Amino acid sequence: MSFFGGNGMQSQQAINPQNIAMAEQELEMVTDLFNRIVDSCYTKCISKEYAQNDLTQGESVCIDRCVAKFFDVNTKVGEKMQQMGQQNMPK
Amino acid sequence: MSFFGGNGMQSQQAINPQNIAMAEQELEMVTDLFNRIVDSCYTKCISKEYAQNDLTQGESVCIDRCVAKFFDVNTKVGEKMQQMGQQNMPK
Amino acid sequence: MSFFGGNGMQSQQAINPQNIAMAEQELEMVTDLFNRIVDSCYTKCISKEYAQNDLTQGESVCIDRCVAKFFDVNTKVGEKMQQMGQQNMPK
Amino acid sequence: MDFSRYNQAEQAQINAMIEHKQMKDFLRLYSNLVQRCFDDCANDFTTKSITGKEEACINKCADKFLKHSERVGARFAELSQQMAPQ
Amino acid sequence: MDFSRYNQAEQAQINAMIEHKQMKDFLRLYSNLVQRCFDDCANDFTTKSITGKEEACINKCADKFLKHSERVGARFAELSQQMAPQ
Amino acid sequence: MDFSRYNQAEQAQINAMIEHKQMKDFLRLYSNLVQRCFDDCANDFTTKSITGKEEACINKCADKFLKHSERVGARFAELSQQMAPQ
Repeated sequence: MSFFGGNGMQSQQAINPQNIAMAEQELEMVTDLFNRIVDSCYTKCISKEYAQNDLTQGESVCIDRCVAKFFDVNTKVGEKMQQMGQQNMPK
Repeated sequence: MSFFGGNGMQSQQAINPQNIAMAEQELEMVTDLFNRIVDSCYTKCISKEYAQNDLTQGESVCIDRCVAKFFDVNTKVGEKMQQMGQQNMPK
Repeated sequence: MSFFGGNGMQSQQAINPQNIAMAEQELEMVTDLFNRIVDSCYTKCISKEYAQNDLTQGESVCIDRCVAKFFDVNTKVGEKMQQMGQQNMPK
Repeated sequence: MDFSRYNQAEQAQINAMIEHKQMKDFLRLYSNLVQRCFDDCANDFTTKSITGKEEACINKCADKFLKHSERVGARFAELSQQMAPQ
Repeated sequence: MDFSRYNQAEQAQINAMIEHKQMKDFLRLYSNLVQRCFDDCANDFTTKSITGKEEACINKCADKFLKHSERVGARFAELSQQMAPQ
Repeated sequence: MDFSRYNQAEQAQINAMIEHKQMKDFLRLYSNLVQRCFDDCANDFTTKSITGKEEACINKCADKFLKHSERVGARFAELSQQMAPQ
């Protein structure tokens, strides 16, 4: 949809498709990370008994720590993989 | 592939890309719903012992009810979310 | 990105979009198969105690057999479905 | 799904999209079936070819999975139709 | 995410992309919620309509899931901001 | 996969596609690894930083996961080659 209806300001600037692709990948990664955290922390923290509509105090605290830990693990694994600089995919 | 080889009738009508995008999203949602029902109802209804090639009477009845219930839940949750009209995504 | 910056050789040959679509689908299927094997064989073969950094002898042998079996099952199911030639999707 | 509100050119493009999607869905169904039947049936890793027992299990699993998908598809179509006028 | 290094034309296109993605993410959240609450709450297949007990469970599950997603989103935003300058 | 039946212009486009896909697959492998090792190793939510025990577990899990993927990749390549002429 962004191909149609540009305004005057836009028409004076060139769009570099590589910048758009990079932004798309960044967006994709952030969304994927968010979705995985939602999944994992729901499984770790939320009681399946569904006794009330609100998060309990324990669940809330667990979520906060769970998100922080997931970020931590994400960073640590990223550092580790950068060290190794290896690739493990089928060609 | 639909960009190539239009016939005479088509060339007289304008294609509104927003209509195509809407149809695509509708298709996506219906397929996603179907796939999720296949997964959930398989887990709920099919015995993992695999004693014969056909669905048992019990499995068949379970599938019918399971699909109906999933539709029900889908509708109820949709109504609930419309009431709340809230959005829970990272910006 | 392949739309930009063609060289002389390319400009003399026509690109058939159907060939590209077929190659894309083949690539998609191979990657999907690989990812599913990684997932299933990790669950079947890797001990969750994480006692050391290397794969044990037992884990390595299990992975080799698991990949071979998955290929086997993939082929057998493919033959079976070709025999039946049936389709099970919502229209 | 009812796309009759769109013009013919749009409907032609939507139909091409649906066809493409059906192919993808069929492949997804197939690889789902393979993974599920493998996970449920392959449990003996002392051999690298599937055993007779595993093969029998996979055959039944594949048949059940397809019949299950078919039945879900039939109910799904009925219920979608019922909800359409709302 | 900081896209200020891009020019205005690029940012306009990126914003359109973000908007489109938010719509898709919302639909994904919705169908995840439905499946999870169905899986956790629907266990009685002697009837084809949901029972009162199941409906109560689904209501609580849906509320918890949304509040959970919201809380994760808030923490996620904070932590992303903290990491940005690094 | 053998794309030699396509012309050079098509092959160039297919190669660009493969390169793009490899990048995506690498990111997918990475985020799968993070989630799996988190799920298997992080179990103590009395603290918000990972404990020494959890970190050791994650290190071993990450190593195993990568070696596992590498080994699956090697077997996968061999078996794909064997099946190609059929």
